[in-house]
Amino acid sequence: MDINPILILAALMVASTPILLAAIGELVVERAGVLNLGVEGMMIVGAVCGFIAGHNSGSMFMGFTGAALAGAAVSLIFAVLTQYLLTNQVATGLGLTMFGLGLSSLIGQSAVGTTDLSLPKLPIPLLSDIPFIGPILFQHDAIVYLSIGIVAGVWYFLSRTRAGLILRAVGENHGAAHALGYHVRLVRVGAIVFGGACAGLAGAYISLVRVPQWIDGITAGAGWIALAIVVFASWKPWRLIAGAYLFGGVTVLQLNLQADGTLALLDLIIIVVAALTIGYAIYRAIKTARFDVRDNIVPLSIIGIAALYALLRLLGMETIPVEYLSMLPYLATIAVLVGLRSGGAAASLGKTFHPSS
Amino acid sequence: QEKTKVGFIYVGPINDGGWTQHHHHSAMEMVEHFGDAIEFMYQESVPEGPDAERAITQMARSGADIIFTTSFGFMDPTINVAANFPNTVFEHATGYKQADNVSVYSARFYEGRAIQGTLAGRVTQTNKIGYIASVPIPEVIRGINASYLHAKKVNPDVEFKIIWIFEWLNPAKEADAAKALIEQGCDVVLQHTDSTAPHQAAKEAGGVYTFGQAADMAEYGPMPRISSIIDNWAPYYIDRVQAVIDGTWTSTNTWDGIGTGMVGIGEVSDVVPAEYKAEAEAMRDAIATGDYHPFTGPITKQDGTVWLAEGEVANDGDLAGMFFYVEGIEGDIPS
Amino acid sequence: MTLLNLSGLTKAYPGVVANDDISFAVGKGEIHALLGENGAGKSTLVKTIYGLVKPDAGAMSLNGAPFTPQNPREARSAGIAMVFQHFSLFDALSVAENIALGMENPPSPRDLSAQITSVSNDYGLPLSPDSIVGDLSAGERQRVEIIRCLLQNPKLLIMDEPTSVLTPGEVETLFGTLRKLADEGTSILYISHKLDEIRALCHHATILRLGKVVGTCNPRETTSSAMAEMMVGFALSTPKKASDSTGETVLELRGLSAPAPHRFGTALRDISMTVSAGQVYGIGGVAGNGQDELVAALSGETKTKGDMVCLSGQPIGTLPPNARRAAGLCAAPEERNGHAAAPDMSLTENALMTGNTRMDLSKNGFLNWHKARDFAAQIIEKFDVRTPSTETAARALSGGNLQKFVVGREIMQNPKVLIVNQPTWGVDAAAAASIRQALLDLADQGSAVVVISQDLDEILEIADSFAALNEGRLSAPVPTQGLTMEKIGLMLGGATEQEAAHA
Amino acid sequence: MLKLEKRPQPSKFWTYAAPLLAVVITIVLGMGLFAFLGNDPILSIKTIFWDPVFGEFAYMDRPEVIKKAAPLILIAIGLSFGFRAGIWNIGAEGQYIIGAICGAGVALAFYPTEARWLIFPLMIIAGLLGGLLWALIPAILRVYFKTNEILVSLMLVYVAEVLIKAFSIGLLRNPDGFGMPGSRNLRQYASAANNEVIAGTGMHWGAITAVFAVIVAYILFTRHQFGFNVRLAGQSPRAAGFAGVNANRLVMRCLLLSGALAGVAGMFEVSGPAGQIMGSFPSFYGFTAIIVAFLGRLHPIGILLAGLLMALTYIGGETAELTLNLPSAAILTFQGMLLFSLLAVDVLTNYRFKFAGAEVR
Ligand SMILES: Nc1ncnc2c1ncn2[C@@H]1O[C@H](COP(=O)(O)OP(=O)(O)OP(=O)(O)O)[C@@H](O)[C@H]1O
Ligand SMILES: Nc1ncnc2c1ncn2[C@@H]1O[C@H](COP(=O)(O)OP(=O)(O)OP(=O)(O)O)[C@@H](O)[C@H]1O
Ligand SMILES: [Mg+2]
Ligand SMILES: [Mg+2]
Repeated sequence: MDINPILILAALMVASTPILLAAIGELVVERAGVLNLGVEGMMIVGAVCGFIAGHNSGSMFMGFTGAALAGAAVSLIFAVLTQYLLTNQVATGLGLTMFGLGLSSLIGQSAVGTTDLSLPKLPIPLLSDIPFIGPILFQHDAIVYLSIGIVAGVWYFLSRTRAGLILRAVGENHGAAHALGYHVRLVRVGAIVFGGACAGLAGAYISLVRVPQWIDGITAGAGWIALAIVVFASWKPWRLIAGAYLFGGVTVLQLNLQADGTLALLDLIIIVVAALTIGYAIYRAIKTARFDVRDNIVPLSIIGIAALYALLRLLGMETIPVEYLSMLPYLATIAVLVGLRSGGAAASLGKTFHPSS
Repeated sequence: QEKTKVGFIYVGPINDGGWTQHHHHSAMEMVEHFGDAIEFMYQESVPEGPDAERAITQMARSGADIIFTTSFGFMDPTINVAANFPNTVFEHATGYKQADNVSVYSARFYEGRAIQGTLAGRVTQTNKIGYIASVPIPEVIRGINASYLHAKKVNPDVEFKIIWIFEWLNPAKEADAAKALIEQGCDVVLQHTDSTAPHQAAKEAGGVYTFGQAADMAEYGPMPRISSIIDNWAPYYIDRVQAVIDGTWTSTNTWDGIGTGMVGIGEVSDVVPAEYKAEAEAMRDAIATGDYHPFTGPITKQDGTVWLAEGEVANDGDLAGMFFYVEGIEGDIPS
Repeated sequence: MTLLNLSGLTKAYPGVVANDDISFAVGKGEIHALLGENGAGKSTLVKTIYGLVKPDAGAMSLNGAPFTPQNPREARSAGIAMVFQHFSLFDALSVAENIALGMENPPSPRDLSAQITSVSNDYGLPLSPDSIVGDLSAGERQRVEIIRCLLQNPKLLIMDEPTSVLTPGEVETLFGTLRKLADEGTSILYISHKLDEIRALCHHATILRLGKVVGTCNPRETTSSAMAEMMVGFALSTPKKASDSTGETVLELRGLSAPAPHRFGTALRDISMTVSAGQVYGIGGVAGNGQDELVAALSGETKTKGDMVCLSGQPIGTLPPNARRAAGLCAAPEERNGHAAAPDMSLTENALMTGNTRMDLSKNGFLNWHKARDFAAQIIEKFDVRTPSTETAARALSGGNLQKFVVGREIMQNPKVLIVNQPTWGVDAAAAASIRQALLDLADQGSAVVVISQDLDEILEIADSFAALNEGRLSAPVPTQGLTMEKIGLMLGGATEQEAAHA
Repeated sequence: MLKLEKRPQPSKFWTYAAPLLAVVITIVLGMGLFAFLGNDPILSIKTIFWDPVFGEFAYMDRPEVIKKAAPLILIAIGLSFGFRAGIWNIGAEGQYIIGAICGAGVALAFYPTEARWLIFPLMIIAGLLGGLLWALIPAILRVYFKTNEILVSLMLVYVAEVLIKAFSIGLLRNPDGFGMPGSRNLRQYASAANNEVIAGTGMHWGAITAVFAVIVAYILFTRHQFGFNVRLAGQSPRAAGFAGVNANRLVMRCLLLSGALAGVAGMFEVSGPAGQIMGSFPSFYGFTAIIVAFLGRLHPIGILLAGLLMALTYIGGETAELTLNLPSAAILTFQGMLLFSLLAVDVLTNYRFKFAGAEVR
């Protein structure tokens, strides 16, 4: 077994950063009561514009700034359409994704290629020397730290500031917020634009750091995952990190499993997860003194999958059918969505607001 | 005298940095060669399937005399359209269906893979070689086998780690795959995918060797890129268009390699010790002249059965349909 | 001393002039009533004062200086506070957060909590700053709104129909607070349909009809019926029931229980009752004590154990709404727009919506639009619904007219049992009278009618028996004959029967 | 200051005029885009909208428009039920793929038996069931676990894409194909081929089914309880519950219906125009159909027209790519603009603009 857990965990942080950035932006948008399904479109426009800005200026800073501005600019289309022309948010968001894919490819016609820019790692002094933890958490580039910083900032903003309170109020009951004299549409436009800027940053992280290169469709569905993670996190900033890392983890792990060829690591993971799950299910059954299948669907399906896997192993499976492995991140997302029957969505989420009504 | 109209149907955008870009490059060389004597047209990003059939039809009806369809997935559409336009000739890349007005052509990339394998076996310190594989078709499997056999030959301790990404071009996945391979200790990463993302990953990691694919990717030399396999279709295109102009075109099945220059080997960079560089170049020349065939026995299949006896050379039929790993490679071919 | 002076205020909406040249003045420390039918323009007027609506013409002055608030925040800084007709609260936020949102410059959260506690205790409206507003009762929620206003020391306090959600006891407390405020010099602009309350509380009254001022009076010296006549323009008759005879039991609830349907809902607990043919059964209670949930359990939107709800002896608790309709049980929920009716659909479609089963408006799933249109036309004619045509969207109707349509639609189906929730909520006097009469007529024809209402006068006027709904529990019924407000107040507060009987 | 004012009644005039206005706006915006890219705007628009229907090669293009429109219309009709009811199946693409896999799977299982009367109907059923089953997953999760159907159906698109890739190199790979990915070509298997019913018209069985679906949907929406319930639930969910519409059952029906139609569309596509299962089979139809559904304002006739219009922009766009060298991305951008302007003008049906004082009616 050649898998090094430290490297995998560090890689997972990097792999999760784009989704985390996009998701934290969308979280703010949704807390303001707006459902913007156009994350993928904003991300990809950010990716191409960030790439061009960075490549042409030779500066990472300009690249990310350009990406944030570009993401914000396309999100403004969504903002005007949904807030002032009262269009359906679901349809407009989908349209934004398609438009973004087309526009990015149009803008990127002449920009396809690679860049020499690279983002230096910024190990945090002292902390990065801690064994095990240090290399995993504290030896990353600035954007990884920034993404976590934004999460912290959003948490502070939403829970500790008056502006954050107003934003939540607007998302909770736009009629009442309007009656109290708050500018519902302005707040929402602000949130949407913030979400766009975050999505733009997320896209640029892919095109400038992770890959780094521009090519059509480079975001490859990350925007949708970001949306799923917002639901997973029940609209709470800190939980986003867990969701993003879970998804990034599955992505990184599935490639590593393929490269490793042996199933030793997978066996270990499955045994541990199954044991924990069984323990948890038993604990809950004892605690609530009853066992409801519907409430335990996640533990049950995990145990089911583990059992299936054990059966296949006993039947002599020695390698993984790799062609199916890449479904894992998506299946994991679905499992997570099912597992968390989340409350916590803003009450006005997705509803159209018009001041006269 | 009307100008000869030459059309190209591409599966990707002309600036994809990979497969399509190289066909387009070669096509432009061909256009330059003929200058005003021909009229050139192309359509990029044509999805395989029904859209392809329409795109080829559109090109044929707008008067093209010869149409190159440059992706395997265009095979059936090309054959279908060819039946409707008997006066137009078609050239389909990498396919196996021919017709009176349809030729097929492809390149023996496995020849280049043998050289890559030799170099890889020589330079690796960890004895772990990563391989980013695209779609499990005989061509890719030939590439894996050829490079494995030759790496093993010069370094019996090597081990291959293969990641399939099931796509020809997906920089994000390629980058992730390269990183995973490097993290698992591979210090050489071979790729049968088109982007430069793995080079970037290798460059960042440091001390990892890569090879250019389709293009020279010289911008990544001398490290991490230490050599490359270059697609060079231009001579073939010039040849075929000339045949149409001369009225001598006939349906053919072409499978060329280093010998005719259809497969180019990029400069081996100086980070490779001179003796190994010389060894690789010698092999290149031997293949070019036909003195050496990369699949020369004894070769045993992964399941232990003998494929080629001592000194036996693989026939083209076997190569075309190759769907097994040779002995020593771990894992299964996805299917 | 005049605090606020309005002159010539005019505001037009498409198709209506909501305020037409309105002028009057509110003095300092005065409690000034604003009266009028539905749609007379009361809310529009106060929204103008609060900066939410910009008048087309006219001027206002506050303390002698011109007053043109551009938005509610300007109005608030000028010393105007408002309690809205429909709550302007945020369910998922805490009391303190809700209050902070209504203030211009809220103090730090810790100071604010302290202030809320002290001010609310001073005025006898205790509140805990950390509770989540969605969990509060309607009365408590209104306290939040009032405290939000009081914390800003307003010069003018506007209250748009504040008492419709309060128990009689709570109304008394509120009046105490308001009188105290007025004594301290705060002016109050008070909107209500309840004329008795206005007579008890207000110093002046301005009466609006169709957007115009049609009169003023001193409510303490004017009778309720005189004021009602001014509002409506003609004298009203009280609804009458022809006979008092009741038949056999049609509807029986046996220990009906149901969990709260959502986080801020109320669970139904062990409700039992029997209603006989020809009987009008009144259920009183403050909003949010399980009314909606009870209607849902009866109409079939919520399913329960089969025998918890019985119709003519048959268990129907598990049946879906249409099967219950087929069996003879019809219902009219409280919320007209979006529950009892679909606002964007035409009246024909709305008629079909519940009329399908009993009126035979479809065959094998294929709809008979012709018949549906006739049905809608009949409702419109019989219940005097004012609308251009059967194809008008429900949302285009005024509240009272839509209510007549919704109640009419169920009555026309000639059900064995009709459940109505808040049949005249926010409906003006004339329309209310005709709806009440229609309910009584239905009972006269031998149907059982269950009227759920917060308006106790209404229940006393039309019901034979009265029971109180409190936190999802229903009290034992008492005959309405000879029932006093005090006794009702105790029942609503959840006092046991004995205690109530003692009062 | 421009202000919006809610109309008491939706405007009849704008209900019909808005889509036309949207097309006009898009054409104007598109001309700007094409001019910006250095193309002759008038010629571009003519090539896209006019030539495929009336140009020199229209006799070849018209059938192609129909073939391209058929799956779009079929899928969009299915989606329109859910969308009207506020049920968002964004994963029609996945159901379409699975329908194709199942349809082709049945055909290949019988290969080379000659029995069209049996095989083709079985394929239709398989395609239908395949799409239906794939939609059943988000349906069950939504009904029993309240899981967001938008995200689940979307994630399943990616899973379906992985599956079809795996099948094209595995289970369904053409054994006579020299190891290359892709199944046998069903168009060369007479019992399974979805050929044009009248040659040269583009009317293959999928197109005929699409027309049929439009008619049935029209009847359902205007005359049937089901369509009424769908509209009611979409406009006021609570009123629908009160009226006796079972919300869960409605979610199930709408998702399954859209899944089944998408599956059938996939089956007709794989046995007709596409011919074979291959990794690149996904063609974005499932996503484009969402635009078509909205473009057609979720009305069956509107969807029919919108599907044809969208197909026209594809066919004409391809011609423009070839003859005018318009980049393919420009066409995608153009389609995005079409959706935006359509959504934007919709506001006119329910609201009117008011210029400080003056009113526009
Ligand atoms: N935003 C608006 N758009 C259009 N018309 C409106 C609007 N607000 C109010 N109206 C109309 O203006 C008239 C006056 O409404 P208003 O709400 O002021 O009446 P009200 O006296 O408060 O009635 P109620 O007793 O029912 O509260 C009504 O006809 C109403 O339909
Ligand atoms: N909104 C409605 N208004 C009136 N009747 C309705 C309404 N919705 C459904 N119905 C009627 O109620 C019955 C059940 O409705 P539903 O739409 O669930 O039909 P169904 O699924 O065929 O019934 P089931 O599954 O119970 O056999 C049908 O007879 C239908 O005509
Ligand atoms: Mg009012
Ligand atoms: Mg049913």
